[in-house]
Amino acid sequence: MYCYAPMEYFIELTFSGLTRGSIYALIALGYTMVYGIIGLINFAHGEIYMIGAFTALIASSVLTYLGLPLPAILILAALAAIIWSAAYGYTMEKIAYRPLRDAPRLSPLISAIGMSIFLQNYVQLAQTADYLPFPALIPEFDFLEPYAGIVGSTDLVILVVSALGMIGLMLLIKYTRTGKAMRATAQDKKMALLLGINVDRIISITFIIGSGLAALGGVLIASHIGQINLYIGFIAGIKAFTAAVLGGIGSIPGAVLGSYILGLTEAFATGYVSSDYEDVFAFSLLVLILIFRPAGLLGKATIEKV
Amino acid sequence: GEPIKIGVAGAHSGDLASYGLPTLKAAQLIVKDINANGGINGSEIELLIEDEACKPEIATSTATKLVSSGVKVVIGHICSGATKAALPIYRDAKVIAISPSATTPDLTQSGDYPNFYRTIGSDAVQARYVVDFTLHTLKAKKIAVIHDKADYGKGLAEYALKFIKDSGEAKVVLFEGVTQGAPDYSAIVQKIKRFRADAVIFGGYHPEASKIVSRMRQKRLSIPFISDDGVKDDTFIKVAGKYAEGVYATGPADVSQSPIGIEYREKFKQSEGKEPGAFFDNAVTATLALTNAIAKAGSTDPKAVATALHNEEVDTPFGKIKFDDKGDPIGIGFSIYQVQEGKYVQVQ
Amino acid sequence: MEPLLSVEDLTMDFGGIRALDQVNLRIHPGEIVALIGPNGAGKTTFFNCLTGMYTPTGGTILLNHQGKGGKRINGLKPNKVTELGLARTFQNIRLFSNMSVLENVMIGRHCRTRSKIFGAIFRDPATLREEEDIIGISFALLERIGLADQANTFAKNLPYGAQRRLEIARALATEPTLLLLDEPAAGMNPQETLELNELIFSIKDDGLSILLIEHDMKMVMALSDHIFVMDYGRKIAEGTPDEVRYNPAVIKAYLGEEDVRA
Amino acid sequence: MLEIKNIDVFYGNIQALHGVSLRVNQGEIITLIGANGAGKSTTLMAISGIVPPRSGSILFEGRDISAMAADEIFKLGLCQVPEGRHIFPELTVTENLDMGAFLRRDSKGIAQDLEYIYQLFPILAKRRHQPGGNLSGGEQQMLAISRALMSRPRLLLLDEPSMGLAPLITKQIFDIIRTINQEQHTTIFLVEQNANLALQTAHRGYVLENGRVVMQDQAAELLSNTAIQKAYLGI
Amino acid sequence: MLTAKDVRQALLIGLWFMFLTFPLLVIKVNTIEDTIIWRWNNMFIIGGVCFVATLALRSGRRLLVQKKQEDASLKNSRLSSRIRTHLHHKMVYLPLLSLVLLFFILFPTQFSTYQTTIMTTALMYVVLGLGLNIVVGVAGLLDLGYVAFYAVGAYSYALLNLHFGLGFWTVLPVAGLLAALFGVLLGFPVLRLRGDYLAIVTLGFGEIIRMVLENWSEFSHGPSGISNIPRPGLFGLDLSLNQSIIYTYYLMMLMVAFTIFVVNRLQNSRIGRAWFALREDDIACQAMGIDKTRTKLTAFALGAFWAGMAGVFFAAQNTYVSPKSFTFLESAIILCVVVLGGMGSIIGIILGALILILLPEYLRAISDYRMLVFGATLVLMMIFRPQGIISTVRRTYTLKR
Ligand SMILES: Nc1ncnc2c1ncn2[C@@H]1O[C@H](COP(=O)(O)OP(=O)(O)OP(=O)(O)O)[C@@H](O)[C@H]1O
Ligand SMILES: Nc1ncnc2c1ncn2[C@@H]1O[C@H](COP(=O)(O)OP(=O)(O)OP(=O)(O)O)[C@@H](O)[C@H]1O
Ligand SMILES: [Mg+2]
Ligand SMILES: [Mg+2]
Repeated sequence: MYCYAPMEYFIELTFSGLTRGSIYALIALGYTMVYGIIGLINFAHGEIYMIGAFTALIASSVLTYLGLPLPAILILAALAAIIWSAAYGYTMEKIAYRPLRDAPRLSPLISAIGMSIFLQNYVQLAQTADYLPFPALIPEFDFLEPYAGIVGSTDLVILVVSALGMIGLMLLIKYTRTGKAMRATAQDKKMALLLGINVDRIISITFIIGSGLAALGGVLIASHIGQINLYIGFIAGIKAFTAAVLGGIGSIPGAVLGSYILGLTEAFATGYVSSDYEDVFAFSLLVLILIFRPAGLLGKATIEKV
Repeated sequence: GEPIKIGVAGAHSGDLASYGLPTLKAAQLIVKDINANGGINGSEIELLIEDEACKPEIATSTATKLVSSGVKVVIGHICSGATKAALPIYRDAKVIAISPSATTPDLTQSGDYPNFYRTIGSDAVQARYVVDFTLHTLKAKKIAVIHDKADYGKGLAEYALKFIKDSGEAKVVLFEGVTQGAPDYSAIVQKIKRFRADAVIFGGYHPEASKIVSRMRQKRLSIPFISDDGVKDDTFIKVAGKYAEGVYATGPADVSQSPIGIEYREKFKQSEGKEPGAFFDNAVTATLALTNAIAKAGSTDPKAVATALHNEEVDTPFGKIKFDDKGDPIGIGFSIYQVQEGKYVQVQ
Repeated sequence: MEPLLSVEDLTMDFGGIRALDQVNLRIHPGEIVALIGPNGAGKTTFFNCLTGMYTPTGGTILLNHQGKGGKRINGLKPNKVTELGLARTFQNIRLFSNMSVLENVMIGRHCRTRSKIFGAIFRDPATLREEEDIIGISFALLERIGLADQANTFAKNLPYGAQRRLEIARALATEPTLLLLDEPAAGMNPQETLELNELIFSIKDDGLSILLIEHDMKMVMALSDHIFVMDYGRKIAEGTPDEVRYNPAVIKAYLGEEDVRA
Repeated sequence: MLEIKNIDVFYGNIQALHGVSLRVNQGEIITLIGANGAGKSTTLMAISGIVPPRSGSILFEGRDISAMAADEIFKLGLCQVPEGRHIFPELTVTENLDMGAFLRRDSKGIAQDLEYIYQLFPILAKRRHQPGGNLSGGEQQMLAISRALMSRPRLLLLDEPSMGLAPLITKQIFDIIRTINQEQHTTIFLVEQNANLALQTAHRGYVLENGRVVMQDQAAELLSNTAIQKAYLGI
Repeated sequence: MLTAKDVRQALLIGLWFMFLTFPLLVIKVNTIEDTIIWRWNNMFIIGGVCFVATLALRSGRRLLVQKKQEDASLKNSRLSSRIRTHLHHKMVYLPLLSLVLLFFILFPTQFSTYQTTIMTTALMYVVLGLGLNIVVGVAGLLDLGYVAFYAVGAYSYALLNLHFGLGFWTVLPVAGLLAALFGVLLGFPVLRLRGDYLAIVTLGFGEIIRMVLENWSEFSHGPSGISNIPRPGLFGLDLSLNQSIIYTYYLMMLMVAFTIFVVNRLQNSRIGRAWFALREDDIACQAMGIDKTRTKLTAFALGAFWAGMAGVFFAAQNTYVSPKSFTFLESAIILCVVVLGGMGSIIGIILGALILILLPEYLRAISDYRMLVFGATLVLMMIFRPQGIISTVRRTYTLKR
């Protein structure tokens, strides 16, 4: 029965794992940024991603109706998704999280859960609960044809974009003034204020960047899967969150690493064991890693100074 | 006289509303006609509508609510899980329930719910069609059976597995569930390739089906894909686009030529401005069968209604039907369809 | 007399930094011993190693537990160390800020009491008695530090100096034989420091030994029987207050010129 | 330079300051002393715009800053070293210092100041690549003051700079406070528990009790005031 | 009251929301039928609503601030604290308590069986909330997978009944203990984890349990669930559906009373204090001689215990269990009960459960908007009362001599 070359199979699985991982990574980056700066598990982040996908769908439908060429549609739709998701992220932070900045730790979490429920139902009422086909915006690359069995064009685009996203973010955080201000704000808000950093603005920027990235993810992933509905955000959100924690929440490279590991685990679990339990594998891996590295793979496991 | 109360329970909100709402509409359309013609034996029909969003724990409380408001007959529920949760309550209250869409074989076959009827073939029947088609028409020898881990899909897949094994004509090389809502199914597709399956039977709904089929075709895996009723939906064709071409799915026998079917479809289109979705014909059938039985029985007395359901044939979109002693419909069968040039075409 | 605590060659590394380098120290019963040294010398780290917060990289810590000779306590969990009779306060106050002042002290009784879930639910006589004892002892300690009338306010609402004293009371509630105080006078004004001195003397009179980290030299000189001086993780001097005060190495590293004259 | 007029400050419903008024003249070292919880830190927080006063006004060089945002106030040249240091624990020592110069854009000047700081506090130079959170208490205090100096403030607010510092360092820090005041003409507003030292360093002083200013005078006068001696100097 | 600035601000906010909601609310696409519908009126409705709401909010806030300033001199003038001091008065709370009790006792006689079922469910959430409160509210361990223990309880009853014919009363304690055992099992690996790392692991644990129930058909009957679970028995009497529902309701009430009694005693005991301390500062806690490991494990076990028992009630009430009922959303709602009610406050959690479970029920009238309103309510409640409906009051002690 096992006449299929094992090595080839392994490579195929690796690619499908990487694709999944990249998908998680695009969402996990936003999760980790927001967590890093205000210590909030932003359960509504998945919804922002979903809104991004919907906005792109709406934009592309309208643009198609207007008769624009495909590349233009892709770019404009992605742009619209990014702009509006960022706007939603920004507004959400202002309404639901900012008033709770000094509240007990769990209050913003509940607010986030509420926001997530609200946004899901908002989209359902404004649009539909049904699955909607999402047009294939990413063209098929001819040069990939010989490798079609292994990797497709959307896979490749997603892989590249998530890698670029991570590198861009890391550069931003390490070297720009905004990045520095973000790190300072993340560690001590009061002191950042005392050093003349506009903390509110920095937090807003974080939400805007995180949401924009999620929207970009939304466009790419939706066009990879070919359909969207209002629950895509929730499921992907949980996975992305898991990935972010796996890598060490708050750490940007950690989020990407965690996503790849999670994606690969799921692919190999499916490939070599059974997809019945792929999520069980994913979560067990998480527990296992956290037992040995309680702050995630790249999280700083410092001894707390007493 | 006193209005006759009929409960209508199902998913009218949430993500499964697209299955529940057509049912509700069908009942409303028919009842409107009946009431316009003076009701049943002079009594108007009153519909009590309950939404349970296909959630079992809500279904039990809505069932209780219907029972406590004096309902004796219910059209519903939509999902098998919710139906299963509600049925004991109906049974204990001696309420008759008739579902247009709950297909779990147990519901009728176990004999636990003598008060339950349905106007749709059970999963076992459907699985039989799927397997027979795959084995005899497609002549597949190595079959991958995939499902979506949910009630309906997994149940169907398990029956398919059993029938294939029993037939001894082919081997099941892979039997697995995929996670609903996962963003990417490449890994399972690679696995199907690896086991050199020459056909895939999928139990589940169209979102997963379209994702799997698209992935298969993108990975240049062109073996036949045979699925069920949950996939025989135009949305599937839209979503999967060119990859849908050639996919097989079972579905209730074609009723597009039946005058009753056409009548209610037209009415639906007039009032809603779109094509009725899944299970609409089944719901029309259920409502017609139930109101007919009440009329014949002369009351909503459960015994009398049951006798009428078992014995009195009624004209429906599916032709003349009645119910066997377990509550399954006699006269409603399945057909096999294939997507050809963007449309489902009956092939068997 | 046998020492209560003897530390031999204690070493602690953090990554590349050696925070403690083969430190030796002895405390005899009933002594007040001070540990001084410049900022970053490793004093708090020393405390953390003693109390099980950190596991030392090398060396031995022997505690004479109830006269049964030296028991090695390196690497024990902090709660075990506390049970053996070492209690501490923290340099950065770590009270249970949203619990009442009294409850903070009652927590200190935890390791000296036994009641379990069964007792909690059924409130059998033994549990009730134990609970009353806890309250009684805790109140007594509060009276001693002058906070009895604030017993039911949140710890976080206390003034800073009071919080420091509360930390001491909480540590005393664990019935230690050795009390470790990490800069108890920090943030207090000179007047409050004087009051603190009184408290520490009275604790000594109860027969406890005290190991004290403090930068307020007036206080250190007034209280201690013996002083250890550390710099860069090493012990650079030890002796009586007067010996240390005039030790040139100590003056250079820590005291500065003026204090010699003072 | 700075004039506080009759401010009331609240935490929720609790009033921490009752009609506090005080002024700081250009070039002065001013100290505010008082018992624990008197409201000294609150006064500084009100000036920095972290806890805005509910009534009254705060004038900085004639401008009312009482309703301004903290970062705006900072831009005017007011920098605070808060109680408890507030080092960014995961930034290295150098990065922490950089944050002090966050709004400055003269990289040359910044580099010079950095050198100057490292001369002032050699231990910081040694630890420059360590995360700030791992420093000892005293090291952190030095870092906090240095970080504030990196912003070249015109008015420096210091909240208990001597807390937890070794005698030698305390002396150093007070020397440096005087140096900054004399050489760089930075005006300094000093809040201190160690009233002795504070009054020896400052030109003038205010005494705060339960959120009210109860006394103000030349530092030397306060030092010799018997009531003050009894209450705050432990004599 | 309102200045020109307010109006300008409100206008800006109105415009912003018109922009924000433009794609989703104005354009409706259906890529199945290839239709695009433009709904321009939505845009103006949103703009108008936001404008008016902003103005209302601003004037409201201004009024409130003024009032606050007037009250500021009076300490304890806040309504909640005033209520609380009154509540502590025996003359007030005893009659009040009896009134509330009377209401609950008479409930099934005054309302339909349907209402009774809903109330039973709400009471179930009271127990769940109180259980989770031990873990989250008291011990400060954020558990996002609490529903796992609920599932363990429900399936214990379903399976033990199916295979061994064990009855409700036998299984009730067994399920509690089984859930507690799972609590310890979960507790062990996560002991070293702090804060949100704990949250994700518990979330994962909850999902694992659900997925095992879904996939391991031989054991759990898979996604189709287990039906025909008997309702609680009453000395072998034959109860009609109505009677049995009312009977279950009263049992649930007893269960709630029992839970309140035990949880209250636990909170105010040596163990309870240790849990609180652990929440406040776990390092200081260890330095005070508290065994962190053991304290955490007892919190997990005792929290899970109640979920297990509530699970048995759930299975018995619905006579049906399936993995679908134990999703993450359920955990989230229980967590909302705890936080919304006020962590650590028993009365708060009871109120929280009643509000959160009854609210969606009574919002059925506006069925389409119900979950929308529910989500918005969560956000608003948190904004206006971040510490929950009733914030924790620590017990005060007096010295008996
Ligand atoms: N958890 C840790 N990780 C890394 N380095 C640490 C840690 N704790 C302490 N150090 C380092 O060890 C050295 C000693 O620190 P420690 O806190 O013991 O000093 P100290 O003598 O208490 O000083 P102070 O009087 O200022 O409190 C410092 O240089 C500090 O940077
Ligand atoms: N965030 C806060 N919330 C509520 N009350 C506060 C807060 N911060 C300070 N207070 C209260 O305000 C009063 C003044 O506090 P403040 O910190 O200004 O005193 P301080 O003079 O700086 O004392 P210390 O010497 O202890 O630093 C105190 O009663 C304190 O309890
Ligand atoms: Mg120290
Ligand atoms: Mg202060």
